[in-house]
Amino acid sequence: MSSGNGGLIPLTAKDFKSDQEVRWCPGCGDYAILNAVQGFMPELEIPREKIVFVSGIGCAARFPYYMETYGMHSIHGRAPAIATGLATARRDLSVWVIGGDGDMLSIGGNHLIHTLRRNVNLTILLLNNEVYGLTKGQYSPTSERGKVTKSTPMGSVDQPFNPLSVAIGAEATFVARAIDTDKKELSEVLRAAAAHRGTSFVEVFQNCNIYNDGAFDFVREQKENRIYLRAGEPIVFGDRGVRQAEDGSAEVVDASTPGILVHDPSHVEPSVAFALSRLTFDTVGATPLGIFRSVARPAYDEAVADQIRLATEQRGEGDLKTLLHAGDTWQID
Amino acid sequence: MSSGNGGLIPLTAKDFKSDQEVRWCPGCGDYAILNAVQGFMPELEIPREKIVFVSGIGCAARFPYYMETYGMHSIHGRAPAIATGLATARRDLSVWVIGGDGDMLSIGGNHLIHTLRRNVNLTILLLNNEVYGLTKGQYSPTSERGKVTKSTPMGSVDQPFNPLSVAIGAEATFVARAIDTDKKELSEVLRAAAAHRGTSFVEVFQNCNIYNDGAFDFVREQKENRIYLRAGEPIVFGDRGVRQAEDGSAEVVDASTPGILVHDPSHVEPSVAFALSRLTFDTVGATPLGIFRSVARPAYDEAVADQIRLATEQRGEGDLKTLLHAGDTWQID
Amino acid sequence: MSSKPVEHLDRVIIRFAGDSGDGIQLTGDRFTSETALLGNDLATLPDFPAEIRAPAGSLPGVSGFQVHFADHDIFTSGDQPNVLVAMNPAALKTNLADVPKGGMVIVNTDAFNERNLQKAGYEASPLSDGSLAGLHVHEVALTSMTVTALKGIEGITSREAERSKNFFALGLMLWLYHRKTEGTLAFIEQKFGNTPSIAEANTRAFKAGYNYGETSEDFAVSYEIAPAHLAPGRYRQITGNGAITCGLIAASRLSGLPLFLGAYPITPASSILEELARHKNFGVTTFQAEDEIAACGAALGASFGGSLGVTTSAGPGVVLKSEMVGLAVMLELPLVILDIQRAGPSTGMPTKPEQADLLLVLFGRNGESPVPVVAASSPSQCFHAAIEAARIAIKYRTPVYLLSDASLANGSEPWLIPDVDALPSIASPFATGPNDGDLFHPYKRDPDTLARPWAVPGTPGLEHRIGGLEKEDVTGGISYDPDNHDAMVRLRARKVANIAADIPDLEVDDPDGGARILVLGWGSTYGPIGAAVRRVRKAGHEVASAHLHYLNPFPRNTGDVLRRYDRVLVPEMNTGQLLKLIRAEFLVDAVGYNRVRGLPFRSSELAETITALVER
Amino acid sequence: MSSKPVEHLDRVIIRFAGDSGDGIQLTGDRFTSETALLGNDLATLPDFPAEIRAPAGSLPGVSGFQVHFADHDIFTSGDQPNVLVAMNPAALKTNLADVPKGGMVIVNTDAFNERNLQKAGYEASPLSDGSLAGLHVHEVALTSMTVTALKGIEGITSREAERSKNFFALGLMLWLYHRKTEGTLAFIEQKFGNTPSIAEANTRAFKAGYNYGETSEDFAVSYEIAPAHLAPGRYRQITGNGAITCGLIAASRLSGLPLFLGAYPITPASSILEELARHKNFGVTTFQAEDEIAACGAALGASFGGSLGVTTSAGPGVVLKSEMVGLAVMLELPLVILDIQRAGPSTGMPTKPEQADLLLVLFGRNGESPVPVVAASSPSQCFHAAIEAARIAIKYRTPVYLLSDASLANGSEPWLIPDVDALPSIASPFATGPNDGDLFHPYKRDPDTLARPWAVPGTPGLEHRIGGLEKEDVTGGISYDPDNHDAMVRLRARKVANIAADIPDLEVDDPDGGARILVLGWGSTYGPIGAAVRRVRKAGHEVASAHLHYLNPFPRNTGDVLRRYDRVLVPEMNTGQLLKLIRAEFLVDAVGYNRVRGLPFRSSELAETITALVER
Ligand SMILES: Cc1ncc(C[n+]2csc(CCOP(=O)(O)OP(=O)(O)O)c2C)c(N)n1
Ligand SMILES: Cc1ncc(C[n+]2csc(CCOP(=O)(O)OP(=O)(O)O)c2C)c(N)n1
Ligand code: SF4
Ligand code: SF4
Ligand SMILES: [Mg+2]
Ligand SMILES: [Mg+2]
Repeated sequence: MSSGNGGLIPLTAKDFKSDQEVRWCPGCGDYAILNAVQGFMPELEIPREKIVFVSGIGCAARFPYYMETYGMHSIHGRAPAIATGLATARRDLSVWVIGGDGDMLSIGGNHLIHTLRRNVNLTILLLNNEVYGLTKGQYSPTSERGKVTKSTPMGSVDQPFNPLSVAIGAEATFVARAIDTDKKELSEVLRAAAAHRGTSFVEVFQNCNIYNDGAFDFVREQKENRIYLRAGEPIVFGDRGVRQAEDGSAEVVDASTPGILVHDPSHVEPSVAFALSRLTFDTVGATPLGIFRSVARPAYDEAVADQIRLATEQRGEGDLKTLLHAGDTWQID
Repeated sequence: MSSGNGGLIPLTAKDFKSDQEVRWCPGCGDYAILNAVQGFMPELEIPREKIVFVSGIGCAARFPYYMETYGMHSIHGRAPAIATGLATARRDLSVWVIGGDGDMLSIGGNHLIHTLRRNVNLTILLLNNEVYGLTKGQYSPTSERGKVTKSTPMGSVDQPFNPLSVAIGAEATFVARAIDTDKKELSEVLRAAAAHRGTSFVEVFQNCNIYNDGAFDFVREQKENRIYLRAGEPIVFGDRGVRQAEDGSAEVVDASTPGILVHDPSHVEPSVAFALSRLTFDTVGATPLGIFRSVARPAYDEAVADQIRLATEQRGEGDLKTLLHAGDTWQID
Repeated sequence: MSSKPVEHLDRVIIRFAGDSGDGIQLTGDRFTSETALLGNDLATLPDFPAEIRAPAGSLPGVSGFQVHFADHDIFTSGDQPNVLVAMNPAALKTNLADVPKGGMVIVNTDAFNERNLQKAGYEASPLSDGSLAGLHVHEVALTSMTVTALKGIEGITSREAERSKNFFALGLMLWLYHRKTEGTLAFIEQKFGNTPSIAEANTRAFKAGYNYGETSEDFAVSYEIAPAHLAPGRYRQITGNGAITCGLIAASRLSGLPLFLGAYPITPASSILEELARHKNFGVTTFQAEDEIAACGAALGASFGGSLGVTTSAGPGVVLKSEMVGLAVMLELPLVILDIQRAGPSTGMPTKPEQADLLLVLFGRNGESPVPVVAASSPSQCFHAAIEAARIAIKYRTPVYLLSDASLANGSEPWLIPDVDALPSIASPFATGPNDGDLFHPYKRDPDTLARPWAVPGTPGLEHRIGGLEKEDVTGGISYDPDNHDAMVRLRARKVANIAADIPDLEVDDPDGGARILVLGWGSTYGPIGAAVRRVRKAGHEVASAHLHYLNPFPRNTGDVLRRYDRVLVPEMNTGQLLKLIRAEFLVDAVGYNRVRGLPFRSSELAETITALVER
Repeated sequence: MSSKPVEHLDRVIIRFAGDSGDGIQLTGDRFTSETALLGNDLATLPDFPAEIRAPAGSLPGVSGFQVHFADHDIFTSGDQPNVLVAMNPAALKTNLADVPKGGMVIVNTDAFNERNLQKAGYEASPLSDGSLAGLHVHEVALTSMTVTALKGIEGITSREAERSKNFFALGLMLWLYHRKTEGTLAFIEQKFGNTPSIAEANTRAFKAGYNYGETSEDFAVSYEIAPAHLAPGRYRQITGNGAITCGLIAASRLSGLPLFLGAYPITPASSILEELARHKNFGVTTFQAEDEIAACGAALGASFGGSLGVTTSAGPGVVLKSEMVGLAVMLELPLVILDIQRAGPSTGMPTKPEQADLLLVLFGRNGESPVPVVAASSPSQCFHAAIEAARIAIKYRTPVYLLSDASLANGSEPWLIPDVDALPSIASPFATGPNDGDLFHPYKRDPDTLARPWAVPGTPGLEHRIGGLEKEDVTGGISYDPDNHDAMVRLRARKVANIAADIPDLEVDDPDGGARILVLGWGSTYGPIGAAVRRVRKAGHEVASAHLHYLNPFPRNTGDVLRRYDRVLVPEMNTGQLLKLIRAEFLVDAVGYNRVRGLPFRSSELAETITALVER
């Protein structure tokens, strides 16, 4: 157990490695993500003791053990709820939630969407491998239709969630996507997510080489299918570009077509961000990466603190004796 | 207890009234909805015994007691899950789920979104009164920001859900909205919802005259703010109309402006429907009513039944003896 | 004050009953306040209808409020009302059976019209068909007299005028029992001051009712009940949920930990959330969550961060929290879980009290998952129970269940307001540095309490990770070692068991020391048991009683106490949950008295059972 | 077959251990199959690492498989292995302590390189530092001999060649214990036929291993274990979860109700979902839900529609289902809830067995919420336990918990396949018409079973509404009537209690009838208790044993049985849950034998405890 540093000496990635042996399968995409996160942490310039990682259960959810910060490996699906309490009660902390697609979109889907609409000051990393890793390979709510897994020997029959569409539909203020092995972009997304006041939601495509190998090869390996979103720049990739179609959807066209969208993540109205979220392997074989949406809205914890402050200003700091004596009282001698 | 009719004699609204005394507060919007539903039921031409209403807990959730069909008043938030099992196991039934905004978007939010993505053959009526009625007036996940209620004496501080945006973000195939007292439109929506194969999601603005009176007056009373959506027709209301803005959002403009949207609920790509869902009191002071989205996608129950059929075709109807004797066996004499 | 003859009584039980729209709760509350001010001991029990607003005049729409007051200390809101005030036929119908022969019934004759009689299911009017034989019936035209009294007030419709009839009834009842009126007049001014016409209407109706008592020949005598000899001090009325609210805020102050409440509304727990939300100036955070799991999770998250995390619910919601409480057991963090019990199973009868969640809170989690349990015994005692639950949670770093129920939650009684300075302080020693040379071991325990160090985020150098997997002793690392698991299971159990040394012994009330029978209770049966025992003793029998405020662990002397008696009777509003526990633990052949009626016990019935045992 | 001397043994316990990537489970499975075919009685216990793929060569990455086989009927997979096959240093390190003095250890010397030794935390090689003194050590260069044997197979890299080493080990072990090879050769063909090079590699490695035994001087003797005298009939090997799968499908067939499984994956229950999903041609619907609440809710919804609704989980997920099970209690519909117990509390040790959810399933719901509980006692007995749980659920219209645990779930044993025609039929009498003249009352009960009529949607004329609010007796309408509630609470309890008349009496195994001590077990301790009792008897003592398959209600003669003995010992893998129940119910001063180590009991230890009691 190394000691905190009170933020005085610049930290390095190594300072964020805990003494726990990392126990993911060799080749698992989680390693790269851990690496990127540990590498990014020093940039925060927040002392380690002020950082907390909260997770549920799953392979991804082992993450906190490997971070030399405060951490809680809680129960399946409930990390956003626990983190909401922590971040609301302790506004001085940097609170990170991390988990898999099963953890956060299956059992934990409700806590996720409510956290997003509340806009509690948290950063949520959803490590999406489109499968249940820890329980050894059942399909997940993000598995594509027809997926053959241990629990769906004849193929799954349900439509998967698109995590970003769910988030945008749930009033998220910050929505982004990155790829496990794309350290540069992932770090940039982490940077913006950490800087955002409110709930930042980041989907990371994470390869599970044991139970769902190659799920993201269409962008992870075929880099030409990566549509990097850059604020203020036209959305182009290679010789293709994204245009707002007449029906309000986003479509992929030749980059030279007029009317290519100029990306504006700060646009308050969420419809473009939503349309962009629909560009996926299924629809266009390519998919946007980076920050889809980043808009300002008061954070829940802030508003809660404001009310406490206001109440105290208006009524004075609560006095226990006065409280107990409130209302009609009478004396018996 | 009146007897079923096997679908032979045409039914009337009266046939759908159970012998239970209706126990909502006088003036509650639920009465009008009950009335509309009972009035619509005969049109289904389905015998009463084939109809099931499933609900959770709340004022709205008392609905099944008043319907002379099969019914289950279950537990808070879980009706979509229970109905999923019932509708999947019993494809011959017409299954209806009914509940309030607390029931289905607060505690039951996860079941709702998963039901929508699965597209189980159900009709879900969300009676949204933007408050918790049964527990006597706390704010709900659809209450507007700043709402003063018993549990938020200084006003609520969280962003509400837009139920239709949530549904569209969750891959819903049928999404509609109606107003409790607008019997004609409500009946039309019910008609289309019942006809849709898969999960139909209908939000009904319901006035709770005790705890949140007038919440929908801007369209319930001010009829000029009703934007009726009609397939194949331009979206106009009075002298105003809805246009697709450059940023992909929907905007309200003068009806004579060129480029007024022609409504197409069957459009598979959900971005327009999403943009339309953003038109609300907050954004434009008016709101669309009717069917936002209605697209075909295989229903979950259908696909499940297909797999059972296929497995049986391929391997023959399961034989218990063969099952027990599967794998290596040996004889001991 | 009155010119009529005065009778002296030692105690009276009045039940106000009417339509939910009739303002019955307000009437009852005001009567109670005036009664409290006179120094009577008292206890109340409101009885809400399950529906928000059942149809006016219907049986399910009847709302009731019972108040019991006396010149001596009393235990309960009373079994049967001496006086029933029935504002309409439905109120008469649902309550009449409870009025004993010779009781008084005051009816609002104006409400006994065809329509209302029909709604209440009366074929003929009970006022004329002999149904009320043997009762002292006062027929009062409450509505019309109110309307008459209000004539001429500007801006008041006759419908509005009718609404003031509860103040007429209140005035009449205050006259009848020699209560004062100033408090109520001030109350009307304060509450309705914004709409002067309404204030005026209520004031006039109130005075008219009072004067009607004085002038009407129908009321020949009035009654006086002398003040009770209560302990000296300043009193207020308080409900159980009100007392819990105060207790939680007090615990927060006493420990210096900010209070964080995570809650999801549910009857009969909601008012704790609602009440705490009004006290933000105490640094209280109230979080209305999306469900009970999140409510509990957020409270636990806040505890991890150094708050006093509390979560409130009733049975169906408490069940949902179980997995999270299991995590808290593993994390060994403070957490207070309030279960305001109501009648089950499942949704059951949401507004009615029951004591059937005891085994749930003890055993409702997977694995060996010991959690201390504290139970409140009366509305005002909820204050101390809440402080005690918080104290144990903080000191031992453990979740603690606090059990109350619907009857305590809404019932009220006078409360001798405690001296703030005399409340115990609660030490909340956060870990501030390493506990093994340079190292910090998050599961290295305090040798006395067995509590692990509570190192909150923000403390430099104590960064650590905790979770729901089994932990290695001392270090808290993940461990699958078989012997470590066995040891940790026992350690967690011992930590909770050891709390027995830190709670008071079970007190036995056995005035003459010769009883052979012990009545052992817990929770809200405190009142009915106390009243029943008093009755039995009055009849000349000896009987002992004891009341458990700690259900896990039991006080250290519990076994000794139980074994001292020939027979132990355990009255519970369940089918025998504490009974099962004490039989298993102490192998005493105790017997149960079990009524699962969604109502507090009738002490008369209980007294009969005790008497039968004593006389055997 | 072999030219070497042959020794005859009555039983052997072999443990295969290696890295998770070493194919240990497959090796163990194959060895077990060949052993079963020879007619030995056997029992197995796999021991998976908690991680999916912990780093190769690491301690947490060790996977184990123990098989116990004998010429007589046996109860358990054995306490301590006579033979340990260790594929690498980590496997040796984690398992060595379990091998008794004089035991045999076969090590793969190729794996004992610097790197692997270091990963296992060995400072010096245990092969040379005396650590293995007192053991019969066979050092075998498994990897390199395999690679050599595979030389020349086209398309096989040397890494791939190394992977076949488990087949080398298997061949060697089959030779050593005189097992046949045909089955395995066929298995390789079937499993790897698609990739001929791999099939060829495994076949060659397998044969090489077998031949190595025959030729190597290191193995001087081989062993024979005669077939056991088992009941005649056709056998197969089956795991507990496999047997549950078969039992559920059988119950569906026997009752004519379609099977609907609602499940959410969780260790160690997932394989039931996975297995049932492969049997859709039995009309089985498997629904992988978003969480356990939905899984249970969907099953209940399906039951409402006339299916046999089943839901499976382990502790943390079972807890989440509790509120829904409470609803099922109120609705009185059939529902089977499977709890494959694992070590808790909270996430605990997910792959390890425990018996600590008994009180959870009995009491984990709000209100008085009685639910029958059935517990399986051995892997193959899971078949009948599943049918029995379904039978009770269907006949009495009630949720029923079925308890198994991680050791039963994955453990396997030979199963005398029952005659399908001899299985009991399960009547599932749907209501078809009114039950009171023209009226249909959904809560009018069968006077014998107290079950209410099960009227499924689609039945004309029986339309009705049910829910979680308290019901009026007979009609099922909502009722807040106090006496009705009390009556219904008792009715529901009586319905469950009455099932005692419909289950077999508790059987006592007391061969000479003179025992003074009774050992009472439940669940997976059946095997260890049986083995321990046999040991004690072999040593000349008398001891009786009995095993509860029904935990609620208890068999009718339970009290009589318990009272017949001077002393009752209750061994449990918890801190005394059944113990608490029988003490409370029967007031017997029973004592517990409690080990909460996440492992099946060692029968030797248990035998010592029994002996101490007997000799006292
Ligand atoms: C209440 C509960 N239900 C189920 C489980 C079993 N479980 C653990 S992790 C997991 C899903 C893992 O998938 P995901 O969240 O996608 O994480 P991954 O392992 O793929 O990173 C499940 C079903 C559990 N631990 N607790
Ligand atoms: C598990 C559980 N938690 C909480 C409750 C209490 N409860 C009942 S209904 C309800 C919310 C009602 O609001 P809504 O669903 O909007 O329905 P409405 O009454 O407004 O129609 C709540 C919180 C409950 N019955 N069960
Ligand atoms: S199972 Fe998949 S997600 Fe889990 S550690 Fe292995 S590779 Fe990674
Ligand atoms: S409280 Fe509101 S929603 Fe409930 S019945 Fe009354 S008016 Fe309707
Ligand atoms: Mg995953
Ligand atoms: Mg509502």
